Amino acid sequence: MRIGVVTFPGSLDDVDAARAVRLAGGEVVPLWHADADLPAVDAVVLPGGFSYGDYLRAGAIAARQPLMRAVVDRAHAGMPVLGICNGFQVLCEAGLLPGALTRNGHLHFRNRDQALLVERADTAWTSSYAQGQTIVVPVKNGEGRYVGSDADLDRLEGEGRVVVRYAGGNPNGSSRDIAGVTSADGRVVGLMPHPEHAVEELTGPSVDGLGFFTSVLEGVLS
Amino acid sequence: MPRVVVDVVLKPEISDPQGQAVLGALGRLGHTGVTGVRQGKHFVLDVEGTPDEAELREIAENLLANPVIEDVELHLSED
Amino acid sequence: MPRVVVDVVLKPEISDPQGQAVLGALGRLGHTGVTGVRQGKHFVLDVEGTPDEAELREIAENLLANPVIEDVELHLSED
Amino acid sequence: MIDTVSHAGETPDEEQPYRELGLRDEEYLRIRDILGRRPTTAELAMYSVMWSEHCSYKSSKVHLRTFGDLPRSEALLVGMGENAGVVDVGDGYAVTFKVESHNHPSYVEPYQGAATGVGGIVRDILTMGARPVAVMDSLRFGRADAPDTARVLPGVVAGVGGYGNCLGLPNIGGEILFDDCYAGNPLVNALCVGVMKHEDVRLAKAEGVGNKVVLFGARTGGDGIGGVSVLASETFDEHGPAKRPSVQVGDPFTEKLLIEACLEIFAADLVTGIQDLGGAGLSCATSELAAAGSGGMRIDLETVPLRDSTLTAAEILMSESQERMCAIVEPAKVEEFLAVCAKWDVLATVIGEVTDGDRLLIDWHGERIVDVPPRTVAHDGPVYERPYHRPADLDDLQADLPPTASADLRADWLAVVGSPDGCDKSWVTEQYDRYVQGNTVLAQPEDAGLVRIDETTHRGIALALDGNARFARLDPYTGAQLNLAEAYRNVAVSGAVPLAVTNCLNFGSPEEPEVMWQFAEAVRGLADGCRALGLPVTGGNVSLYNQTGDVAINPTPVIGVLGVHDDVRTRVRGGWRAAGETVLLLGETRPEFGGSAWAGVVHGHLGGLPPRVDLDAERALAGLLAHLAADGAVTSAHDLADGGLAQALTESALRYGTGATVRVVGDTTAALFAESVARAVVTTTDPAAVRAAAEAAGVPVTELGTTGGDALVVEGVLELPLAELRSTWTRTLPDLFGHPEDVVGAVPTGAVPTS
Ligand SMILES: Nc1ncnc2c1ncn2[C@@H]1O[C@H](COP(=O)(O)OP(=O)(O)O)[C@@H](O)[C@H]1O
Ligand SMILES: [Mg+2]
Repeated sequence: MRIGVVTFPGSLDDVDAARAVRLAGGEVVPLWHADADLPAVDAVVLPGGFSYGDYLRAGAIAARQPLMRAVVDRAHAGMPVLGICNGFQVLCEAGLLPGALTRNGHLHFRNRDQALLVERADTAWTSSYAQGQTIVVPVKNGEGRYVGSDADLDRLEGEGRVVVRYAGGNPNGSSRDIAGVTSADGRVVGLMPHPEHAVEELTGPSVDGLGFFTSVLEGVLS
Repeated sequence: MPRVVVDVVLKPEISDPQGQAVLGALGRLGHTGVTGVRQGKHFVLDVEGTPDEAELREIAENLLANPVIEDVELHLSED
Repeated sequence: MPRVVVDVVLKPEISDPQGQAVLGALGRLGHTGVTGVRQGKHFVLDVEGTPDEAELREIAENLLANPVIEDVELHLSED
Repeated sequence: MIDTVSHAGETPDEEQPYRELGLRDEEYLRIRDILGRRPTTAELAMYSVMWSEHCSYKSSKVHLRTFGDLPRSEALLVGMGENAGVVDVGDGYAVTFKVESHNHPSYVEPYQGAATGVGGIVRDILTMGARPVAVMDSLRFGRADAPDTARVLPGVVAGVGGYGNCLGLPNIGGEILFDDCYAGNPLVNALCVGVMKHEDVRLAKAEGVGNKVVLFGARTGGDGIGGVSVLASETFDEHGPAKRPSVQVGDPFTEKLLIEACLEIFAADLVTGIQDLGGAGLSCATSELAAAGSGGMRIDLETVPLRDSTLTAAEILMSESQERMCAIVEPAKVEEFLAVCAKWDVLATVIGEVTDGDRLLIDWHGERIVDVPPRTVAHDGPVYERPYHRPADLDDLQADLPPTASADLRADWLAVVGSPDGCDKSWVTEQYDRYVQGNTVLAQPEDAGLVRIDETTHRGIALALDGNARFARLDPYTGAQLNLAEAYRNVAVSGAVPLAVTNCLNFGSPEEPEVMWQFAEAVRGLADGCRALGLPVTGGNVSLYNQTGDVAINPTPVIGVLGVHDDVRTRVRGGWRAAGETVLLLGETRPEFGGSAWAGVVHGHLGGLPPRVDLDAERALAGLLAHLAADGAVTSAHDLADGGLAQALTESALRYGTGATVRVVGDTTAALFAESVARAVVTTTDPAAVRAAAEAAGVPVTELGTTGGDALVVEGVLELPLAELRSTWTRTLPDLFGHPEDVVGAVPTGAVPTS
């Protein structure tokens, strides 16, 4: 199973995303933002970090890089894509996911161990979980407040496209405690928290994050 | 050289914690005459040759602003 | 209600990494006619009653801007 | 008209503004002497920044030499004098670490000052050939409730976080303490640690005639010109903003690209020498590179890429624009070097070459504007034997003994743990990314940070930073040793073995003999302490002139200790996770209250003598803790320091919400609040094994009680429900600086987003 992990200038958690893929049993294919072609991969992870320094808007410049055009095309054709934190921001900016991520309500960067409620256990990236399960993974961002117009958010909720929701406190003021959303087909998922930082007992608050990576491997296999 | 100014503001329905924070600070400092604050971005572009308005509008609307949450105001001026 | 616009821009001698990043992105997207970008902040204040210009200037220069690195432009207008 | 070397030769009597640049009459005369003529404007600029206190260590040098006299440690691969020292941590790995101050800039512009402080120390570590793997920060502010603290603290914290987070460096620890003495002079000390293989160590050296000098990174602008001599070396006076020099704006994104480009360049072996540009910018980089090499160097200054085309040659030489590096590259490798830079969008320019002469020559559009022996700029700056004497008030201060008995132990307990120094620091540390890179095994609020450096062998390194200035005020010799001992103990608590020391010495004006005495005593204390513990000093930093008006800060020697952990899977954490475990106190408690948190918080008292140092006991305790960790014999460990046992029990209980019932014998005030050294609290399910090991190590053990319940109970003395304790402990900083759940009023200023 070949999982591509993209490095943009300013990507930071690309090494961690690759480690998580490996620990889940996948083969990592490093991808470079400036390449125009996407090699043969079964899925792509857009990692966390500060691509282009988060200048202008988080994810805005990265979303317009050559490789992203190929990722968008392949995603439309059904390839699973996971955007974590900055990767989520990139997916929203690239139009693959609805909504936008803005400056945290309290205006601080915040890093804490966060409880999440899994609301959709049937996407390409969450099938290893049970619906209604609570997991704990780190959250760390300065522009993680998920926003959209009320009408858009109502539609999103109506379509059941909220994948994970913050539980036990909202770390950044996101509308309706939304932590992650999916595309209509359940193949593209973006979330602000960092499952790749919860894959080893030694370095994470739990190993609850591993499920994102095993989900896609199982899905691709079946 | 022509200079183009683009102001990017949050759509009215999107909440603006930075503006709120400034408003709160103004109140605490006794500047109670200010009753609302919205914070946006201000870009000054230097443009070579005559600016092509269509291209500038495209830049403003699709790169400098995120149309999901922001509106833009384009000010073309030559000085 | 009177509305006051304050643009906060970095002093010319202060480096502007954000503007540089935007300029780089524009170049890669083929918008080579833009040769310089500076990014600042744009505040829209709602003011009750007649704005006292001195007070607004004080607000703009010392609260909205960081006088160590930024300059302000105050636009008083009524609409 | 440009002031050339030949013009300078012809106009010996031209008046030069050397005093405005911070040079004294005799220093200016020495420069004339060295050159055999008056310096050109550009040369004067170079000498003035390089001979400033910040760059030349002119007041501190004679004392710092003591560190060089310490017995040579086997672990030391590169010692003091380089950008940062390097130690061997086993398995072929080398580690480099250093602390640096950015105090004055952080007062002027808190966000950018702190941010660029982090940026600067990271470049120092990168320069050694290492991948930076973590940062730490030691911060001091004025009274927590002072209005200016509300301006400075949020900006500094956002700046440390903003820059470090954006670089992808986990922040694994530090300190935040408050005292009136820092009101006009906050301290921002940043530490960075990097890892490499032994063979990858790089030095700042210009070797090989014909090799090219490449400047890479950000363009050079007018920021920070004169910053070195004015910002870092002059005392602030009461003048307003107009007199403040311009500040540097950090661009962590560019620095991140610089890091990745450098690591790729090192891996492909494309440089023979490398130097970061920090204080004194190009003046420093060119003169230090040339001085360390065997030949000379020639630079075409007009090739330096500028952000501001109006800069003069002298200004380009002095500019402290951030995010720049300078490398020496063989001609055959230049193309590949430039290609790596291009891949990472890093601007790189050949600006000169290594020559076979022994001069540093700088040309400006074909005219020679600098012709100097590089050593005279970089190393032969003035050295002062400043007069010093014991502060006149010290006898009275030491004779002013602290109270020794508490009138209300419960109230005192809550006061100490709820004080700004004792309270929960998550308001600050939540703004720092601790997880990035995926190797953080321990971070705040643990006693030490611990980072895994090899995923296969599980080898790791531990770090702690400590700088109690109240102790140092009472006795700087002892105070420096107490800080060393505390950092050493913090590293040991995690199960790591202490290996090496760095330091950042923050003091007032060296022109005050009493301050100079404090400095000399602290250095002597630290050197003696390192000798006793068998640890080398690998490097450090000195920050002088920390005072407002003529009031100096308390002497603040911040000491960093690095330890090595053979197997991070056996690390010991703080905090009680389970009920029914035995709580043991290791070490001996004496009624020592001088400089204690209890005396300060409850009685507003600073006087008497600090706790007695016992480095033999520290060694024994550290050996025991390493042994207990390796055997998996303890379930938690926490050292005792500020706030004594009360503070340690509070933090252990609140971490996971597990209380305990304990009993103390003897004098209760001392048992709870004394700050005797060489102590730690551990929990275990096998107290007999711990007792036996402690006995063998010669460490006294006292059984305190058992974990469990939702209160901390000291039998017959007091009972503190955890809910009450938690509310007292956690609300202090949010009450002062805004509850994060609310929108807060302080908008961090600065051009760089804090996301
Ligand atoms: N307090 C100190 N203890 C030990 N070494 C020190 C101390 N202060 C400075 N040094 C050493 O002196 C050298 C010069 O320091 P500095 O000019 O700060 O280096 P850089 O410019 O690379 O930051 C370095 O090797 C540094 O480690
Ligand atoms: Mg250096």
